[in-house]
Amino acid sequence: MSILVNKNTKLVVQGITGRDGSFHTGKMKAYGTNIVAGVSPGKGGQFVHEIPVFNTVEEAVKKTGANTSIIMVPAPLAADAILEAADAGIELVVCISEGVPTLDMIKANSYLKKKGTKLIGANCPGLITPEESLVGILPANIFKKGNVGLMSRSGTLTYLMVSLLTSNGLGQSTCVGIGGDPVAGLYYQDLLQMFEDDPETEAIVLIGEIGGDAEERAAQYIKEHITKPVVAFIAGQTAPPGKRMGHAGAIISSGSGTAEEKITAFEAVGVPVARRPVELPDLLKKQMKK
Amino acid sequence: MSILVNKNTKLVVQGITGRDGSFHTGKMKAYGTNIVAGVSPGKGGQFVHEIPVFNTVEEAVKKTGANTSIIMVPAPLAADAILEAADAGIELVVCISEGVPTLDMIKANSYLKKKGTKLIGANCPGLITPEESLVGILPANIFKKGNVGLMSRSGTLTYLMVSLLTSNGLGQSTCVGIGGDPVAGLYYQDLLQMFEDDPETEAIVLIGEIGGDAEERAAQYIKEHITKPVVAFIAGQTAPPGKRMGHAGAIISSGSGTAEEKITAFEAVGVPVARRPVELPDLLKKQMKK
Amino acid sequence: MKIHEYQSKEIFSNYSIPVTNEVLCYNVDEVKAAVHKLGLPVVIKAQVLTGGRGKAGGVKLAKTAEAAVEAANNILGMDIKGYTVEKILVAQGVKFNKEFYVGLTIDRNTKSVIFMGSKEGGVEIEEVAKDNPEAILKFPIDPDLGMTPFMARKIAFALFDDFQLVKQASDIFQKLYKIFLEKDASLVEINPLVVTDEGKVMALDGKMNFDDNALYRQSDIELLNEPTEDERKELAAKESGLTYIRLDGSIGCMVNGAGLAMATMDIIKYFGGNPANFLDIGGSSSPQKVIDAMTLLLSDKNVKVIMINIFGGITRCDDVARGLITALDEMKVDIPIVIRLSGTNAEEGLKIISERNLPTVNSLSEAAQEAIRLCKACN
Amino acid sequence: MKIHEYQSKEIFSNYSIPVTNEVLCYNVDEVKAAVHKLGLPVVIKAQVLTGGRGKAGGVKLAKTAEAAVEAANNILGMDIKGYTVEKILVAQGVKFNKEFYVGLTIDRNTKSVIFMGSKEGGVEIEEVAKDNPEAILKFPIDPDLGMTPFMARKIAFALFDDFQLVKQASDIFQKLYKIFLEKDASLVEINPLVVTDEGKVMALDGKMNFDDNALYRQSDIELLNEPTEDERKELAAKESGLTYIRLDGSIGCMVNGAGLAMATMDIIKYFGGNPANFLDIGGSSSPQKVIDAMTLLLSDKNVKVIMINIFGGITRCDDVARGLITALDEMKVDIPIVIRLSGTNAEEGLKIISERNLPTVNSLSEAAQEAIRLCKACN
Repeated sequence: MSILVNKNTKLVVQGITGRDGSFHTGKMKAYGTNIVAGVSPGKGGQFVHEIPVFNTVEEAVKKTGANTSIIMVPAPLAADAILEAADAGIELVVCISEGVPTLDMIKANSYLKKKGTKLIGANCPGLITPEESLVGILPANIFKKGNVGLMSRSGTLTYLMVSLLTSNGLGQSTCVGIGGDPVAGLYYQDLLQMFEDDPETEAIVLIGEIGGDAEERAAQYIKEHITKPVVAFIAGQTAPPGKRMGHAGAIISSGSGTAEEKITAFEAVGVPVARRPVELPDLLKKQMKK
Repeated sequence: MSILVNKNTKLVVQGITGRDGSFHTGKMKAYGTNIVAGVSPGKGGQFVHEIPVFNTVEEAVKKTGANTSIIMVPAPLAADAILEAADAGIELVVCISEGVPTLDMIKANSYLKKKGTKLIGANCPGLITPEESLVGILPANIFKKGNVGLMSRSGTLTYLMVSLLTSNGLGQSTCVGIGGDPVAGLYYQDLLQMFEDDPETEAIVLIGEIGGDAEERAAQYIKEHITKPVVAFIAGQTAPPGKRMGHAGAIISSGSGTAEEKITAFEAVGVPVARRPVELPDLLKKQMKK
Repeated sequence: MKIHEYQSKEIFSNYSIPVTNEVLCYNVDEVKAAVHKLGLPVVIKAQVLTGGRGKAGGVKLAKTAEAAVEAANNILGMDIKGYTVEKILVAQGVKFNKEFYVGLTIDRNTKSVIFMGSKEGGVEIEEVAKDNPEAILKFPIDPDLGMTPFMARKIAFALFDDFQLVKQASDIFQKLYKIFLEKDASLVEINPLVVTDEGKVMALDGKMNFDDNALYRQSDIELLNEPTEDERKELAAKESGLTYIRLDGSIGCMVNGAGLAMATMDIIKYFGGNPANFLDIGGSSSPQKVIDAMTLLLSDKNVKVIMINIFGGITRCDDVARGLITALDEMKVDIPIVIRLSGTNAEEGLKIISERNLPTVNSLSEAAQEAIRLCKACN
Repeated sequence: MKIHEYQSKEIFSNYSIPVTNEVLCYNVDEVKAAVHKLGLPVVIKAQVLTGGRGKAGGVKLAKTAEAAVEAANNILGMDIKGYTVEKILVAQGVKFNKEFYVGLTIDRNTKSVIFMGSKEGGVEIEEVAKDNPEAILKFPIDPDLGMTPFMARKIAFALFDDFQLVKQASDIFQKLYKIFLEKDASLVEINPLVVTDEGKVMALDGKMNFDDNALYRQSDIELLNEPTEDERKELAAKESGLTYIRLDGSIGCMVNGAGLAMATMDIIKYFGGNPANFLDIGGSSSPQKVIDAMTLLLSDKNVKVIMINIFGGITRCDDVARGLITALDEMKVDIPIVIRLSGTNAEEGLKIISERNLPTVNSLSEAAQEAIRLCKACN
């Protein structure tokens, strides 16, 4: 199994004719992702990497049966692209675009909830089910099929973690970059539950960051609902308060949202937290043996 | 059983301190409706007919467990009152107010759908389950407990029909005035299904009007989903086209929405239509014997 | 409430929707000035608050100033479905190669504003709807989202092939929805929306109706109201809490409730009579309302008999009876009255009536038959 | 992006939210004129883009013109958390009997704008949040409904007892939400919102932050931006596609990705070192970016060692290596560099680097330890 994306994923790329869209379409296709369509208003009828381009998502869905969408359009257009995907009946939308206004994302999330559409992102690297489907901009070569589910608010830090896992013989079921924006789609809780329900996932890695209380809430959720072993890492343990560290979500102020609080919250519910990335694979192995 | 209102109905009256609100609260209470609260902003702490008044619906619900609301506030405030009821967790909202702007009702209905709240009206006389609960401004004395479910877009015409039913020994399970506005809450289909599912209802009377295609859709729904006998009446058989007959819904233009089309639609699915009100009880009895 | 084409297009123009250059004229001198200003050719269009002006000859293309004057002379004063043409719109002639229909209205089934579009514009859209319903595309607009860019684009791609036109059209569609919402419209139509020879998408006509229930918050729209004499009567009635529509029969009806009023008219017709009006005195029951209603009925010279049908609910029959007595005391009523009272306080009402020796009947059918009999007796 | 109190209150005032009469002043002469205009007493308030001015002595009540001048003299030029006071706000003194806190911000859990209100206004709300969290009421606002009248009233009834105050407050709450939406705010606060002795609800203070991602459509807000020197550097970096935050250590970091950059800083600290900055060169990998990043690092005189940590994904390690070589060719770099490359095209990158005899390391821990060693060697 795995979660969210797999061999049945039929992907439509919104913004396929753009520089990034075209480039990553090539990468995803090379990985084996089943990309059935692209969308770019006014470019309908063209082909990108031999993939047909349509004017609207609705048309793409009707003609190709696409069920998943990846969005790589400029930030001011991203929320509308998300709405278009949901309106067209797409089940999972992955929004890579960075810099989407927060109020746009609030509006979009409300509509998605009504339509029952799932969203990853915005401002995220996407997700991958190794050897099945890459829907995102993650560097495919570091992933390996296996039984560890991973979720992260960060991009390159995830790659570091994954390469550590892979080099330690710990393959992955699905790895999801949930993005660092103040208002994101699927969040730790949602993914924790999906990994819990996924028979292919045996253990879960949660990579968090300073700012907000998402990790604290995740810890609470783990305590109440998750039976599989979970190991965590929190970036920003030494970040000074009140500084914005690149992700809109990674801001600590007024003594809440610090790494220390998050680490305490996890350890209080029996989730070990690696102090350095390199410690994580061993921690995970220990938990899995229990 | 019956539908929508019964002995378990705990009613809050929004606009209880107004002229109409106070008057009909008295009437409903006299009939035996379990009115637990009133709402009128700034009048919290007062009593009307010995019923406690609160400033907000939320407070009324928290303090009294109200589950149903009737709205008798001026039209410009009615949609907001509906939203307030839904926000407070009310299950059924009955909006009597007449003259509510259509766009307000569109917004309200969208929110109600999201919250799973049911709405009757606006611009309707409300509903009654005889001998159990009157939530509306219908003249209680003409109703009699029984097994006929009735729904109508009109007010006084309903009273005429009900008095004909009652004087012919045909008591009612529940009678619902759905209102004549272009955008209303529960509609024929919704109520048909509820009556179909209600063991106490043995036959259904549908009173329609010219304008729109609600009756045609109801006919289609009856054909596909309703097994109980249904009899109908359509007002406006002789109304000239293009004239607005008092209800926003009752307008016929461009050859659609005429009484003749509606009658044809019903008869095509085996629903007899009385040409005059006085014919209806016999038609109904005949159908019930089948 | 309806407004004229030129008013609708003024609103469009305020929202930056391209419309033709045009001038409203009340007389031939103004038409001459308008032609001078706009250049030739021009289109002269009757401004009346009803449809079908094209068939009635109320729209003329003029290629010369003389033709424009002649057309204006013909159209001004023309009668179109009972409306006299007092204003004409002189619009710059535009060369176009394609006509579309777009409209927004309320859809009671989806409980939303619905956008309609058709490639078969320029003709009566009702006929397209009847003959070729698939030619009219319908898009319900989610009230929480409104007309998003993607939705406007989706609609535009369904109508136009060229992306340059799609961009212009989707911009117009978003603005039309904005107008609909901000003005509390019940109908917004452009027929035809054209593509000019220069490749510009433009509204050649415009139609807007408004939600009467929302006029209280649309004072600028309310100012545009131009009721006909009949409508003025209906409006005055509404201000007294009455809904009145004049018809062409001779039996004046006074009923409480719209549905019952329609059913009453139906019964009269059923027995071969002809109602003179639809008159709903509404829910509350002040005697004054009955007096106002009687005044209204008696002001129609066609009325030969008055038939009163009241089903007391909120309305109390004794109130109605008292109002009726007062009315009879105050005004000269020399035509027969048939009265049927039932429901709340009917007995008290009937007692009051009977003290005046007025005839009462028990059922609606009886009332209608009696009214028809009396009506025939008058002739 | 943050703006000053006086700017926030100008926006409030544009939306008809009652604020105190006040004048912005840059010098003592202007303060005298302001006092003359406003009358006494006045409150003199430092305008700086940071909190805690009250504790720092940046807010003074003055009952005489002399006291106002003295307060202005004291406050102008004052340093508050590294910000120099260049503007002061002279506000009419208002007598009030109750202070409230109201604020709107983004709630990531409900994915909505959340309204916060407290009867314990006038004090630092963070302390209330810590000591007595129940004293802060929270109301998530449904994005499809917005701040409806009933919701504003519900909130107001939770804070105020008197219906006259409820009406004023709920009006203000609706306007605050409107401001939040229309200006793409990320925070709107009034602390305190007071009830004056005359029974008027009024904003005595105002604070607004904005969503940086939305500034492109808020040009009027963007004009209000007053970055500090550090922030200017950060902004310039951002224009080159870099996210840069200056810190006070001596190990200059260049990393791709925010999370990895934070983790890199964590590792440096873990082994006892001190990062000089947070520097994220982002996803795409043009050599120019590396050059810009090197320039930025070298402009900080505290930097003793440069540590480069790249995990190639979108970023290609060979691009980074090439950029680095160009940078070294173009600029004088006389401090040691520790390089760790991994991921996409790491081998090619390492090859390019090794041709220059630059030291490379294999793991992040090793890199941090080496950087710390070199740093110590420099002292």
